[in-house]
Amino acid sequence: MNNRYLQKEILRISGADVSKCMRCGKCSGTCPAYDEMEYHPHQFANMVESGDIEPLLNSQSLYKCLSCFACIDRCPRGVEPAKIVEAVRLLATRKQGANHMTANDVPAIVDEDTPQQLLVSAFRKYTK
Amino acid sequence: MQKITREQLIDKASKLLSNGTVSCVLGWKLGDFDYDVTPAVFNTVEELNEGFVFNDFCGANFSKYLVAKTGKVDGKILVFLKPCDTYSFNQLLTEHRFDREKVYAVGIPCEGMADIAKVKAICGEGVLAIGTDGEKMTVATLYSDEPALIDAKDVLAERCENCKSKKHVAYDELLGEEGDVIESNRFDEVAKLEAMSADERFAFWQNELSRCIRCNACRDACPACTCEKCVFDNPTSGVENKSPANSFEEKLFHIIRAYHVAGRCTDCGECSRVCPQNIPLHLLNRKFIKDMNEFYGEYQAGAEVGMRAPLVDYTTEDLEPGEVFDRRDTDA
Amino acid sequence: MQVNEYKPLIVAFCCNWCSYAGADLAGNNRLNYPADVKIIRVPCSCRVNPMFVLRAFQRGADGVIICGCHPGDCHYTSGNYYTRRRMAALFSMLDYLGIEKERTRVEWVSAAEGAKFAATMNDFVETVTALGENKRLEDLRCKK
Amino acid sequence: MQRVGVFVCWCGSNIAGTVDVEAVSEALKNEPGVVFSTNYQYMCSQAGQDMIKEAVKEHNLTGIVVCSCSPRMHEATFRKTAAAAGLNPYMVEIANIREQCSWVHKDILTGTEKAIILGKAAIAKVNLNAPLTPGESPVTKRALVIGGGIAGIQTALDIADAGFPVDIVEKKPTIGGKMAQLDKTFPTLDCAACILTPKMVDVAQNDKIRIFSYSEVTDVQGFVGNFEVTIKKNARFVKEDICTGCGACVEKCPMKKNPNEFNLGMDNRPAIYIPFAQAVPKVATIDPNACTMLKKGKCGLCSKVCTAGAIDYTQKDEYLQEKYGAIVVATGFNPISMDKFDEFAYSQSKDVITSLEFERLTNAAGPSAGKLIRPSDGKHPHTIVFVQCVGSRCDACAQKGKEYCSKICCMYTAKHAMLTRDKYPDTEVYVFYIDVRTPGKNFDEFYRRAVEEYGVKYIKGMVGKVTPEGDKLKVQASDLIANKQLHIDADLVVLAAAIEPDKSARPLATMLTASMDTNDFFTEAHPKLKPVESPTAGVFLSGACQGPKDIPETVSQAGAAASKVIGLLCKDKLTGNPCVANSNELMCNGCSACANVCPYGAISYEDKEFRMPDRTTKVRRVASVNPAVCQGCGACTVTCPSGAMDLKGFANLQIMAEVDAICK
Repeated sequence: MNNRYLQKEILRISGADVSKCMRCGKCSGTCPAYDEMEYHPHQFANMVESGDIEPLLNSQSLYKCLSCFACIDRCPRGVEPAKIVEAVRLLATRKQGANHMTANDVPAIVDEDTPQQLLVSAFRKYTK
Repeated sequence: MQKITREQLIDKASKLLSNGTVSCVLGWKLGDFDYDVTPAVFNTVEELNEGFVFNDFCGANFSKYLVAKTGKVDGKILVFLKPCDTYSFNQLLTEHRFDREKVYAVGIPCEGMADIAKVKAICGEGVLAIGTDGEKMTVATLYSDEPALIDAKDVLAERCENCKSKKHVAYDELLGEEGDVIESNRFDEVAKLEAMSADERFAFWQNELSRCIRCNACRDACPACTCEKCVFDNPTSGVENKSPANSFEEKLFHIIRAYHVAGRCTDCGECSRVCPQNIPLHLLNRKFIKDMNEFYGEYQAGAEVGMRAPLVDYTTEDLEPGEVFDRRDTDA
Repeated sequence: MQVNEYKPLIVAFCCNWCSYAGADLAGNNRLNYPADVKIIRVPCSCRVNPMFVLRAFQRGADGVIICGCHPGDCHYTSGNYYTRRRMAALFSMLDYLGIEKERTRVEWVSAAEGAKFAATMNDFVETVTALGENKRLEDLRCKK
Repeated sequence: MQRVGVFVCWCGSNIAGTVDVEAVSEALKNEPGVVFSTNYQYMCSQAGQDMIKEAVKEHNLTGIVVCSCSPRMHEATFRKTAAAAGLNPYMVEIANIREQCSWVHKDILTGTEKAIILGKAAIAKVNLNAPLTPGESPVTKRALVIGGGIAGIQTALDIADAGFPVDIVEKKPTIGGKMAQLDKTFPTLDCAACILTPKMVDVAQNDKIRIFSYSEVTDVQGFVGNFEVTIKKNARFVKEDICTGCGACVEKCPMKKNPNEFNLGMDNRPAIYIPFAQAVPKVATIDPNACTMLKKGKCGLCSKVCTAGAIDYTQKDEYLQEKYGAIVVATGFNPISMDKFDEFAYSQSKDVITSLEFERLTNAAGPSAGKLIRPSDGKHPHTIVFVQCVGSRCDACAQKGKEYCSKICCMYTAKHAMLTRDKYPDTEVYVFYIDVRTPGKNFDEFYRRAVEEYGVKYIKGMVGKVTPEGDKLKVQASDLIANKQLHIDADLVVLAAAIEPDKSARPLATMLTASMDTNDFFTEAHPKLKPVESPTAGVFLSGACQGPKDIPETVSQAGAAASKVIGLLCKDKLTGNPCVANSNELMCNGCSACANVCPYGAISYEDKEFRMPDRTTKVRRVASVNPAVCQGCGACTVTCPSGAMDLKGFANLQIMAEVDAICK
């Protein structure tokens, strides 16, 4: 039941139509972060379609996606995997205390020259 | 209240007549009263100076007159078109109803026309004379010594309150400034009816349509009703019916008339303007327009020449007739 | 059988190629539906003029149903697409005028769907029977 | 007033079991117009039909109503009976009291009641029937085939074989089409040229067939049996009837560096050229954009070397008017442009090629004389990656790809992969696929052989990116089964580009008033039962113009189209369906609404002069229906606001009379 809810939420947030996926794998074939990811773009689409959401929510893959949108650009069916990843990421960050990173973690890993803007967008992506 | 004056129009018409551009002028002349303006043909400058008028009661849409007139006149006809008239003009061109070459169209701006019923509602019966004074209107009646001074805005015709466009979509020459298509609330009244129960709607329409006296004014003024022979006048059509002998009007005439002009009606509002019984006939046409906009995408008849109306077009994905109600019922 | 039992009058326009054949198939398979349904054969559902529909109501029909080939299967390739638009507009207008929307219907019945034809007619007759007589569009003066 | 005879059939007990036939014939006796009413066991039997014929004579009947089974069953029978009795066959109406009455109702009272009403409706209708005669039109016994590929060639040969003259219009300088560019054909691997060129020669030698090469159709008028077509013969600056195709001019032409279309620009041809050795007609053509004589008036070398004197620099485009009875569209296909698929680096690297280019590369008559080499450096490729579904089944953005499956790619890719491994066993061959679709005869066996015998590596997954790096192509792809991202250093990447209808198809469809789908494929009259006819009568479809097709399918469809054409041309006259629309021009507004909804383009407009009541004349635009083209659907009748348009046999008044009779 919960999965059905999460699945619906992901589809609602992303606006993606996972049923259109033809299992061609072009998204994963194109993904520059493929090696870093436990679950790959096509798996995101397929697992959301089958309602297998929990493993995605708990996977570090969420934060490995660069949001480069190459998968969206090249998908022949308009499935938009990056938006699905983004939606799952949002669900993860919306959970209380489920942030991947807190503000306190930041100084240690930030280079001095890092532009302010990058930090802001990084926060948008990794926390809520 | 109109920004363009009678003199400007006569001046323009006289020039075009004198230099031979046009051979006659389609314009307005006074009837028995100031508010009783009728369409007329002027052949000479003298006739223009004598009879031509332009005031807040010049609502008549001339587009339709071109159908009959263009075939009969040598040379071009000068026609003055308000923005809403230009839509009918284009729609008739789409239907090949007159020869564009035989018309010289002058677009004129319109600030909205007045509704005499509204004037009478404020000033009472016995209207003798109506004058304009800027944004105000002076109304002299039989029963008052002083002419009443009323706000022109308060007596604007319904169709002008909900004006859909101040833009001229067709003309050879434009007098005054070009306006824009307007976001109007013209479907509000339809939506209000739609929100009623079926019984309420039935009662409403029975009350309205049963007043019909079958004078055929709506049909005769409608620029979409230009059939060579109307089915209701045609003994071989099977639905000939010339007088209000039974409930034909409520049950068939107005429905079929609205259906026949569906997709071609530009919502010029002439039907309601000319109805002596004040039946809001435009609400039938607007229902079709609103439905077709919602079902098949926005469509304004007459916006361009050569457009294909929704009812002579289709897509394979159109909604089913039954879904029309499902949609409405789930929205509600 | 009760003497005064209300029997509606249903006019069904059926296209020659699909629905009329579907009705024939219902007959071949002896699938019952009420005798209140009277079928008029037209070459294509797009032959049905809204005037015919109103005429039927005016003359006392209690329900009008138009049957055609399924969208995409029209013998004339596009006829039923036009029907779909015309009738959607007409039915919406009738509803707007306060006529019970259940009295009008469009159904797509193929030549193979005898069972669907019978089921559709059973359902439609039941619906219209529940509504009772068509008083709103009937013109008593047209009745003999 | 008609004199109507009513004949109620018992159909044994089929009708009489649930309907009191006696009561029906009795009740219908008093209907308006009815002068005779009877019933009989089997109306369709000889005795029953004789009964009708006698009654017609005896009672001077002008109309007949048969209350019997469905008109779909015996309408034709009773129409013949009426004709035999001297009546117009269309003065017969059937009341369906079997399928739609006795068989579906159990109660004899309700059954009888309904049968009477159905009978009344039929009588009401027949009272308004008018005799109808089907229109007749002559047939021009010549066919036009537009397109000279394998589809057009086969159609033309089959039609000519039946004895009818055929013209082929081909826009290229030679017939042969795409098949002439292919190397081998699946699944048998016989060489395309070996099976195609004999057919081309047959066409050239057949005295029933004329070839208009380097020509196009610019206008089509008329209708089935009577088309008038304007053909534009483009100036080729060589007199076709004199040129011997010796090739001396081609050899001597100094302007040698023009991209060779036949080899898809992979090598060059002179300004004067013959596309390939077996071209038909084997005639040289001058490319006016490349020839210095035509551009600047200097050179004239070809004219000097031509011993036949065939060169004519002053030649002009020529327009021919021809008449045809039938037109076959065989305009074929093209691979789509790869410009929008940047991810495969098609425009960046010469070593990323389309399958059709691969076809030319492996063809013995191709730019590399059949040696499989990399176009960039002429080296032998050791790793080849084939990518399927490039632009096919791609509905995400219409400007880029096509939503449909191109159908032929799976098989030709298997062929390419197999042939490569066969000739060059040292080559590694990968095929990336989404699905492998092999539903033809011996197709799947063929694909399995590529995998099992030839060791082609089929990988389920798509290539995401191709990056040229040094002399390698870095291919990044996914292997969905192994759930791995693959990185392959390839020497050559071959894209199975989606195919689309030829660009000339859309304007042609407009000329023919033939309908097309959103992808510009011609639509067939019925997807199952009329696959080679277009909805426009007299226009037939052959080959890939109707949808993606391989050669065997194209040839069979070409034959089918030919047989339909032959069937049409065999007739001396065409008799139409008399139940067609007709417009009352006195009432017609000329608004064009009817023409908008007519699926057959049967309605045209003309300006006509009318005398007005006041003795003036007025010119009005009015509709007229071509009865040979109209199929009688009636869409126009409803769209006509004035009711000027009506349908014979199903007229407004007739249907309203039926409504009235039922609602009485």
